Amino acid sequence: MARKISMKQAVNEALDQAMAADPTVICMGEDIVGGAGGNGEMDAWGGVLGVTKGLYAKHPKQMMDTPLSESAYIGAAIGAAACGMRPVAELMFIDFMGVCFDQIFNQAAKFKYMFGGKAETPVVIRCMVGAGFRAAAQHSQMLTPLFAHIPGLKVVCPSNAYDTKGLLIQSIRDNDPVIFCEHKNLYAHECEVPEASYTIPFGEANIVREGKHCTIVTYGLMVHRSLDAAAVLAKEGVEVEIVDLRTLSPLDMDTVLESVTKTGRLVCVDEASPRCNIATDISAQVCMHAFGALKAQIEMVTPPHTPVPFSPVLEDMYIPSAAQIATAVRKTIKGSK
Amino acid sequence: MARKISMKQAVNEALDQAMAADPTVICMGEDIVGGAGGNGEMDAWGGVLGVTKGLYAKHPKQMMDTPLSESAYIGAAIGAAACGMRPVAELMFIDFMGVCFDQIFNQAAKFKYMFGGKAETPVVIRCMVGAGFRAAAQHSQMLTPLFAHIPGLKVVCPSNAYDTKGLLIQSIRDNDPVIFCEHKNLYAHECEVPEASYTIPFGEANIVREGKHCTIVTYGLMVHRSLDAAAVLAKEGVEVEIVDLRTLSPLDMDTVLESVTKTGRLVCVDEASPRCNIATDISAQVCMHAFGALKAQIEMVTPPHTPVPFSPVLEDMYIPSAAQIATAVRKTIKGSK
Amino acid sequence: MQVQNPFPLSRDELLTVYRQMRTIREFEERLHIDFGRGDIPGFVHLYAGEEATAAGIMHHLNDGDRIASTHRGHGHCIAKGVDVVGMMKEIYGKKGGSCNGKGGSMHIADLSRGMMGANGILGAGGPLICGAALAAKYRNKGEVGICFFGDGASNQGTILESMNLAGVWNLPVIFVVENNGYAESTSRDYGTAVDSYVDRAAGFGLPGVTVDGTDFFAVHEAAGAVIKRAREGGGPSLLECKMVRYFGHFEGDAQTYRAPGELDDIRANHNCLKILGDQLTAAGIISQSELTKIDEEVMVLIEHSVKEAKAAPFPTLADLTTDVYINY
Amino acid sequence: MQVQNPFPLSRDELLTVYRQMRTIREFEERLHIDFGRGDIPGFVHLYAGEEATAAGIMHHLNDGDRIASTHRGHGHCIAKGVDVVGMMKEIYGKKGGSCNGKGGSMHIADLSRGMMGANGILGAGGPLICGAALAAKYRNKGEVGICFFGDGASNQGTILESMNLAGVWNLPVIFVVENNGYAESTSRDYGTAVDSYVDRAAGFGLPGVTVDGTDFFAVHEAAGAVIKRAREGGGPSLLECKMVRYFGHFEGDAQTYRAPGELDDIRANHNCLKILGDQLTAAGIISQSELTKIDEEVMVLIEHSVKEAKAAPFPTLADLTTDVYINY
Ligand SMILES: Cc1ncc(C[n+]2csc(CCOP(=O)(O)OP(=O)(O)O)c2C)c(N)n1
Ligand SMILES: Cc1ncc(C[n+]2csc(CCOP(=O)(O)OP(=O)(O)O)c2C)c(N)n1
Ligand SMILES: [Mg+2]
Ligand SMILES: [Mg+2]
Repeated sequence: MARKISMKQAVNEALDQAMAADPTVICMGEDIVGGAGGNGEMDAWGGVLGVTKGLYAKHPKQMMDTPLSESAYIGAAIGAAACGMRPVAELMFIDFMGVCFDQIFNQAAKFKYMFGGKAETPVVIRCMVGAGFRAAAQHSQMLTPLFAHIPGLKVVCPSNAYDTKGLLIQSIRDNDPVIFCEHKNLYAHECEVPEASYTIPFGEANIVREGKHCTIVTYGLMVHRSLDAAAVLAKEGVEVEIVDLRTLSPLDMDTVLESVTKTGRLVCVDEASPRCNIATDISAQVCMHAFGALKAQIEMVTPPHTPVPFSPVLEDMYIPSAAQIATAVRKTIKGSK
Repeated sequence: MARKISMKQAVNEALDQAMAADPTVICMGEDIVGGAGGNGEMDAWGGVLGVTKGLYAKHPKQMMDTPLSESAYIGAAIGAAACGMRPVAELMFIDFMGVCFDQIFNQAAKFKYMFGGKAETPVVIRCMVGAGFRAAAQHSQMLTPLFAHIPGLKVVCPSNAYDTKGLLIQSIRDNDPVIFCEHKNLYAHECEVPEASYTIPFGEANIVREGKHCTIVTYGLMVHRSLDAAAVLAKEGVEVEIVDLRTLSPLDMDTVLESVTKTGRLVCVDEASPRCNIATDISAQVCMHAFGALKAQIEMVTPPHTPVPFSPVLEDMYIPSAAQIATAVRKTIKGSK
Repeated sequence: MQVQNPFPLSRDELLTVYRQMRTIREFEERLHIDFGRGDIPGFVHLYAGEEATAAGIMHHLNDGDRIASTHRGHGHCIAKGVDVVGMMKEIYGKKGGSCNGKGGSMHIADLSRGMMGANGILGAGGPLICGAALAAKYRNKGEVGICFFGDGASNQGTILESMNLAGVWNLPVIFVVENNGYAESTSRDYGTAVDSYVDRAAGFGLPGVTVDGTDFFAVHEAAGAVIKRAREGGGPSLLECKMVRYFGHFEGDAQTYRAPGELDDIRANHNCLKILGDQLTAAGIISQSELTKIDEEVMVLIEHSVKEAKAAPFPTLADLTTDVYINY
Repeated sequence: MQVQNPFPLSRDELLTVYRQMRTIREFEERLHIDFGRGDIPGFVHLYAGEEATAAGIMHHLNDGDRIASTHRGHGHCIAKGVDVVGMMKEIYGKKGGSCNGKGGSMHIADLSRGMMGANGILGAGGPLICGAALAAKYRNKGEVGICFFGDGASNQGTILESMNLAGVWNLPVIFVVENNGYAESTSRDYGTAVDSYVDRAAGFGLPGVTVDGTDFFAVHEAAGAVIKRAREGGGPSLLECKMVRYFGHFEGDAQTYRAPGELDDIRANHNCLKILGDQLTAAGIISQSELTKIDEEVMVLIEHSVKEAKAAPFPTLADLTTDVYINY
């Protein structure tokens, strides 16, 4: 498996293989094909950043452009899922969830429970997340905690191309509604990815670096910032263990607790706003279930409690940095009971 | 101040006094007057549970019924706020946020920041929260964490009539957007409330019971469940201190940290779903900022990670009980480093 | 002497329709009484008075056709073939109810009958039914989707977006406005800025038609045409059914927003069941005694359903945390 | 010899309008170049080609009149009187920008000029402008609100709900559809199920009118009528302006979805600035050299704004956490 592809290509390949394998898999979204109704090229866009480019040519019946009506088409994906299809709907930016959240959290997420178990809603909602694109306050949010909060939803946020492909295929095969979060600043990131179709199970975190002095729990882009911090810390003799959650719901607390039991220290890194986020979630669960193992306070590294600023200099300060993560690790290492 | 009124009356009185004091205060919502356009009585409803009944007669120009279009009228309240009014919009149940969340979290919450400080949006969004009304999965949610997560919003959730009146008047006078959460199962709850207008500042938690063995941090209906638990525990010789947060954003962490420093133990009680909620938020912050003071693990008491069930017997099991809270306190008291 | 049947339905079908409408009526009248007694928890929105619309539309449908219902869903459920005893158990919050007690009145669903759920969120059925219709298009068996919504909900963005989406994708969907003149206590004329739903439909390129929703045959005919059109690939349309609601918005509503005498007039002159009964007996193809016999049988069924519901066990702690995910 | 002015604007006003449109054009052409050079961060949506609409409408407005803009907001800003240097600084992410660098191209606002913000969320301006118009109604000074949105955004629930709300509350709002034929790469005809926005408006009880949005005088006249109506309490209406977009959806878009030759035709035959210039010179009231002089002055202004923007300091860490709340 020497072939390297980008996370963007991994998404494309996963969709391609899933559609080829199962005709009930259909993709829908704004300009995911492009050029509809016009006199120029069809497949003119392949999504706003070209992620789905080329899929229309291969699966013309399974690729649908939509009007600019997220409530209607995300809801339609959900309704179709309840009627035997396996739709993959693209919500271009997760920031747009505010115009269609009801369909996701009150409908898709609750059907099975409200209907006494007699419903399946195998829908996937793909969306771009995260800051660093100079896209300002309404196109740069993480918002994963809002979805992880909701019982009935599954939430996935991969950090690399390999996980992306395996988790996206799993999301499509999964019978529950899945929010699949793609970090726009990781699309170009490459790694080795098998050509054949494969899945990665939900609820299995990945230890991307082993270490014994402190555990970092994180996901998405922050995995890479944490790796950078770990490299700096290693030079200081501090060996950090990094847990990449991969799926935020379900959550692999076993791996987290095991790691913290080993290292005795924890830093939670989250690109989401600080209040009620994934970092507080992990911290709280560790403090409840592995308090005895903790040698010092748990540190959290998050952006400040502000919207995402536009100006590149401000945005760079907004996003948690490797330096901030390293500082947090040093702090908990200095801390004690 | 011997007069006792219910929380429902407290809301009504606060709105009444605020409208009387300031003609830019306007209320809007579905059937908050009632009978509009018909040939029967005007003011026929006063809101779905009669909370605003009678206000139309006193302030006919400041009370507006709306079409069933939450995005449009909640957004209109926000737009009017940006243009010099002080609207109080009612989102009947917080569960309906999914059809209008964009206006709240991408517009109202972000104007000031996105516009470089040059905007004020003094809007209040009142909504009913919480379970126990046999209203099932789409009319019983707490959802406070979803709003507390968002920078730019303030979130209030009072536990009694006195706080309700003072905090609602403060919300209306406040220059930032406020989500004002009224627990529907507390509407009938009575306490002494001054007749004159008064305000309670944001970010000041209330110690509703003093104690030295363990701190409970909570809000809304759970304050009362916690008090019940405390009464039981007191008989066992366990003196619990209960912190009623009152405002969830801003958060009075000083009071929380002080209390935990005194008692050394913490139980966070939240009626919201367990993942990324207010309980995890408080736990995590305490574990970061007062770890040294902790004598044992922090316990959290929340509903299970499920939608709210309809059946009364299930719903009663769903909502955290005094017994569950007492058990959590006993657990942390037995716990140690 | 053989009487000529002037109706587009056979005698048996007519009896079935009458029975269905009577079942809805008795179901609701009984809930009204039992709610008043404090037997029934939660919010309950009754469909009584509106039966002809549910029956007139659903007569054209099979289990493969999907409907998205509203908060006022009992009538849709019964007309779509959902089991009445299961429904009653559900409303009582019991095990063995349509949703095992987890959903209640506002969330009764039976996907096996094509009933995609009552819904506590106004307008939420619009997008969902577009999805059902899209799936039908892929299956290509001529199935359709029906989206019910009230005059109030007609102003929800979800419904409006869905009309456009259905047009863009040429989906086999019928948007049925159940116009009972009120949204809660607010008059339709206050909340909806346009007089005619046919104009509203035209704003999305959809053909629209308005009928008297208390006249079973009027609804049946109009629905038949738009459903046929949709089955044949002709695309979406809108059907406005003008109707009356007998009880309050929900149980407990004193209806003071109605004009004096309004309710009496409704019950006396706009009783869709009486209208149908009169049509059938006047045509001479069904006798009053046959109808009375059905009425009695329905009473027995409803009484039975209440007994069953009361006797059924409540769900238990073990049920609280199941059915959230298929696996987690 | 005194030439008769055949236009409804004075000579001075006409010069101002031309200058405004030229300013928008040069602002956008310059951003196009500078974006290509890598000088400008983020998503940038250019208004070039659509100037006559912004200018034709805004000529009727004062600072007390509010507008809600879109992601493609530069033209609205300039026509509403927002400072061009402040805008350029903002787009460069600099201190002293309209939003102190915190908003960027998609969020330029200036409430003091009645500009309620460009908006990154399609359709979000609909509800907001209803609120502005409601506030205007309370102030009772005849102020109006204008909601701009694209043909694509015309299918957002927020816009649709807002049309109904404006009708119900009889608000002084004009809904302006900027129909440039495309939403991103998708043709208007694919995404919008109705042919005419006048029909769409009628679906909400609103009068509607369609004009050639590249003809300043056509826009000016139509806008004048609906704005006057709104000021006088006549309520909301819809104005569709048919127009063309010169550049891609955003900078970086290769526009392969256009038919071959389409862009050439647009620039040659649908250039609203050239159309206006020709109308003015043909009428003989303004000479080509006067226009050229304005063109040159505008070039100087834009060059100046870019210099200022490049020279301005970036915000600092202290700015990161201010302006979230008024107090917290
Ligand atoms: C999004 C949303 N907003 C508000 C409500 C509260 N609500 C429930 S029913 C109702 C009135 C509905 O009126 P209409 O659509 O005419 O249906 P009807 O009750 O007359 O059958 C309202 C406002 C809701 N359930 N969902
Ligand atoms: C709610 C929402 N959905 C999608 C987008 C992404 N988006 C930005 S502009 C655009 C196309 C808008 O087309 P139109 O309304 O015609 O305006 P134009 O760009 O042609 O001026 C899209 C889909 C968005 N910003 N907001
Ligand atoms: Mg109604
Ligand atoms: Mg367009």
